[in-house]
Amino acid sequence: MDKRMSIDEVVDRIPSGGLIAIGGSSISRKPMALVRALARSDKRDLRIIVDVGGPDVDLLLGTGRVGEVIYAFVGFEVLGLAPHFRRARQSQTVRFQEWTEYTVMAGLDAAIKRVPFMPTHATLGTDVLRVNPSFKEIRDPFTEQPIVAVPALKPDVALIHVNYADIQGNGVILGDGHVDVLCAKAAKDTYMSCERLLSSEELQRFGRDVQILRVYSRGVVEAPWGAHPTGCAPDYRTDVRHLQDYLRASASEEGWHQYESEFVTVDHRQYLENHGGAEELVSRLKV
Amino acid sequence: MDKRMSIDEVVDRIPSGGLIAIGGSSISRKPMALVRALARSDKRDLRIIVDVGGPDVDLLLGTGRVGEVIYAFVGFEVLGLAPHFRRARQSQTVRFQEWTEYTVMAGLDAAIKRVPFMPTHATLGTDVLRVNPSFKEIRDPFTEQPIVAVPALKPDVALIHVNYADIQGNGVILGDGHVDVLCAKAAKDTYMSCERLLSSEELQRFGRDVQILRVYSRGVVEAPWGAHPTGCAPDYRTDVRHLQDYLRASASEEGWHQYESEFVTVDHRQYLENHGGAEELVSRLKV
Amino acid sequence: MPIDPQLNVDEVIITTMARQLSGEMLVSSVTAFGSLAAHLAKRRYAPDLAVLSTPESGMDVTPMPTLTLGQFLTDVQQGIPLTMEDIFDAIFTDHFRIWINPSQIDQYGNTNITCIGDWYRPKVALVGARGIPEDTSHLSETFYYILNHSPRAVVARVDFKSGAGNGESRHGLDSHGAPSVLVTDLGVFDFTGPDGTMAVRSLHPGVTVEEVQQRTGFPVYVPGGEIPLTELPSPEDVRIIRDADPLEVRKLELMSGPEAAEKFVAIYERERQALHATYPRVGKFGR
Amino acid sequence: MPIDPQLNVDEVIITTMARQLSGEMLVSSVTAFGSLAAHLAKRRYAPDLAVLSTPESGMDVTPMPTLTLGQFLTDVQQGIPLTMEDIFDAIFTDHFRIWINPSQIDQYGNTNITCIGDWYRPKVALVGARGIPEDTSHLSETFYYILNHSPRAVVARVDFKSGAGNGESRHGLDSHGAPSVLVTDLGVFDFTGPDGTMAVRSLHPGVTVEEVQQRTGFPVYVPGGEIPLTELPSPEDVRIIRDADPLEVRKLELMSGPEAAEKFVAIYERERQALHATYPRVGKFGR
Repeated sequence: MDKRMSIDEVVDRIPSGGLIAIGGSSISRKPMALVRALARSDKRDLRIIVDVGGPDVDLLLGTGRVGEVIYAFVGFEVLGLAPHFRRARQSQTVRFQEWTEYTVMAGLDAAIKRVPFMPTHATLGTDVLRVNPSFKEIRDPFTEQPIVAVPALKPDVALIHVNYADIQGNGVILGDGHVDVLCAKAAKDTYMSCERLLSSEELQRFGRDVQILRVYSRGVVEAPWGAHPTGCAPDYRTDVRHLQDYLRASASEEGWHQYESEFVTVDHRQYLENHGGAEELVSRLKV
Repeated sequence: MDKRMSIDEVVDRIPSGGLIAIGGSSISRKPMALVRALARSDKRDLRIIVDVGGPDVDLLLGTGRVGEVIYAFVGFEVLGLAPHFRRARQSQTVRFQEWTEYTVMAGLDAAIKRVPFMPTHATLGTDVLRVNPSFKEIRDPFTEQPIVAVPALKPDVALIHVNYADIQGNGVILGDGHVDVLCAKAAKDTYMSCERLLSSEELQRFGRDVQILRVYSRGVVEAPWGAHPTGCAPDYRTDVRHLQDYLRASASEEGWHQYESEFVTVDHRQYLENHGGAEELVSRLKV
Repeated sequence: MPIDPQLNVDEVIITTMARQLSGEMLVSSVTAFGSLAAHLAKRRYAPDLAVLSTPESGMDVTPMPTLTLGQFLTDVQQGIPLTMEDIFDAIFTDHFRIWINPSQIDQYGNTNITCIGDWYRPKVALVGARGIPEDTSHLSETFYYILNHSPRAVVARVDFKSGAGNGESRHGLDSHGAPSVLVTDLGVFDFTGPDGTMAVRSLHPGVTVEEVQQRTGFPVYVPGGEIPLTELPSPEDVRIIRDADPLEVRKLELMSGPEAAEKFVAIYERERQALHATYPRVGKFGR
Repeated sequence: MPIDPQLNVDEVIITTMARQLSGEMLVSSVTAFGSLAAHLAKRRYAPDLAVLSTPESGMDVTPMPTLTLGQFLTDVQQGIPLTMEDIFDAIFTDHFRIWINPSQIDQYGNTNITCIGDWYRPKVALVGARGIPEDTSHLSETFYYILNHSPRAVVARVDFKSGAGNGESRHGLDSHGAPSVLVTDLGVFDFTGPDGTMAVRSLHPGVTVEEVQQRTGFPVYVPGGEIPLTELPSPEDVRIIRDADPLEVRKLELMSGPEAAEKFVAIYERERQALHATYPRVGKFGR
């Protein structure tokens, strides 16, 4: 089955109010071309799940697409805090659920294994358990000791970006896998962008690096630089200069409008052009 | 850390009465050199965990080393039933717990994640739930629907066989992985035999096929043909002729004594000699 | 053999099995019939299937029935390696199909591969429930085949429920995992009778309802109207089956006693040459 | 800078951190200090450590601090790729160590990276608990460092417990995950005070107990007897740190404002050349 589609076709299939899981981790291999298209769409009240979020969550908050965020972390790592996330958290303009790295994984895994919850000791003794409205402290049926029941997270859609894919929807991840496999398996519909499409025969040569199986993917988009400004090892490193510009732009309303018009409300092709084109990106970001 | 040891040193470290998880699957990649050494030892009342068992469980039952078997399956696949397992089940000479493929995995995973149980719908509506003394039917705390709590399986020892290993205890599995990673992670002490020792540098070239991480292994044994008579893809296929001989021998007490003296109470070197040596095995079993 | 003597019963059954498969699903098998049905389906009826060459791995390669569960084909044909976790995740997310060959199946579609007689003191201990409880609590389609339809195999009530059928077994389970189809050497059956009991869907050529009733341990429900004839294999179906199984491993499942033993040895001796001839890359990892 | 001016505070802290690590453990890090401590420990103090070059992957390679979390080093140095599941399995089985740099730590060793002020209406929203709850419920040793010991960072009571310390936080948890050591720019602290509160273990040269009390938000417990001086880095320690971080990424963590921004840009521009010089294989996957 040929699952190729355009970025806009992917966005068309994402329902307002939908629960959207996003792969990658902070400033690494976020499906930013898909996220930007979503950010400039008219979708509303999206409920976002991220394990470790970064520019993805922040941008969607910045353009007002988000109704709720389920997260273990949202930040720009060494660059600092995520500005729109910080503002939204402090002004309570949208709903937030603080989870943790493993509990997000466990929630997705519960959805995959079609069980209502997964047990864990993580968050016992912390305030995460106090403020998280979804977790439930229960008693282990064998020992009566306390344990936390993490409910299943059932995304409507997962968005991920990979190094290579074939048109059938198999995907190769060469750097760290983060939680992309869990997102892809747990979601009803998984859409994947890739740096490059390969033939299925070529793809099989990557063996166990073929981490996304086609039975889980609904659509594939070829989008070179599709993770930019986050990194996509080993193809390119994080564009920290762009992220610094992003942080500066987010500091003022005017700056943000300028950023939006240059880098969000344009299509992926124009986005790359506005960075000086692929040649310029190669010279700066190719390691 | 150099973790090399001899087969006998591994057996010395296995306690009578211990809970022993064995990797591989039916007639594929069973750690038979280690199992044979255990079978000829004076250990008693071993409690064996297998997901899909075969000649491993059967041999240990045949030499009287076993007090209990936790299993999803014990058989010789296309060759038929496991003779000593069948006899022991029918005469109830040892204890048996019937689990299932996923519940054994879930029990090991619970041990790894240090939770007392994992929830699953598997076994609801079956007699496995009725006869299994370890499972507990509980209510999901969110919906009050019935679900099965599978308790943690915490092996004292895991025994596995891999294609390649380094002296630090990293292991490469090239064929199907079966439940070896779960066994290795869940057990207090994991001992691994391998077809060949490689340098750590060579081993790293296998990327994601390095499935056993050294932090989980306690000892490494170089034992070429260490899975024989089960197969070890892609190094050699299952020796079904030997397994047919085994089945024939198991049919009578005399035949079994003869088999034991020829193939069990001898060390690994002699075992290979009694098959005509490595050359003969290569010519018959190398694919 | 009740079927037209020009047709081989194995080919009729395999083709019928193949025609039940559809969609984009991982198809696994532990028998020659199962793997040939998957292969034929992929070629002729359901091109999106993701066929596995071993019970757990080698996705999207051509399965070839072997005595050792196809482990070597994975290696030589590459294909995408999976893990046991991948397999069970596919079961739980309903992206998996398998043809199960139970020792007993009853009028409600409960299945038994565990034991004949009481579990606690079995007359015959078989192999154990393996992964059947997972299938019968999670898959939206569950498929069974039996090669020798008899009152000992198709029974009023199984001695042990390894797999959950309809009726009281469904309590606590939703419809996922309910029995879909049974193919035997007499015909095709489904579970659309009263209370989800077994019903005749079609009969193979030359088979009468009387013969079915005679060879079944309970009165099978026969819907009103004319009973359709099972659609027979086309010459193309037959050619594909024979090409994929030149050693006729499939015939083993129809044999027993000395005939089976002789065939078995013959196949075993020829298997390696056949593999080498088909896949010259075989043995690349050899010493 | 209270330390001997000939010694750099970063080198004193990193060396002290390195000396706490021991055993055969995966060591992960998301900061330059953490990765340099792991690297130094492996070279000098704990040769069995399995150091990761990214927060989740690249086991047994030399970590080099980069702005983008070391993703590229994994590729060029090979190393053993892990998954997020591997990381959390290592945490749960206590085969994992990490140096955590919290925004706040309190007298019981509770830690906060989530928010300043009330979670529901934070004065400053930080990043979210990430994986700290998993660490503080499962690891037998948990390590913290803070580079600017102040009453705002080392507080009587954290605003939000992202990580569980001693005291009431331990209810429902066993001793695994309890705080072990805090290293700051003033000294080394443990949690052997009354009721598991913070106690002075050693002071860096030139630091007095008075200064510690002044810069701490609560009265730190001072055990009887003479307070030891922190053991200083040897010339070899210093050489290893400097060689491993020629771009001085570690200095960034000590800076802020324009100084940090300038340094950041300088490192970013030089990072690629440095990688190319060290690892000529970089870029092999490039188009």
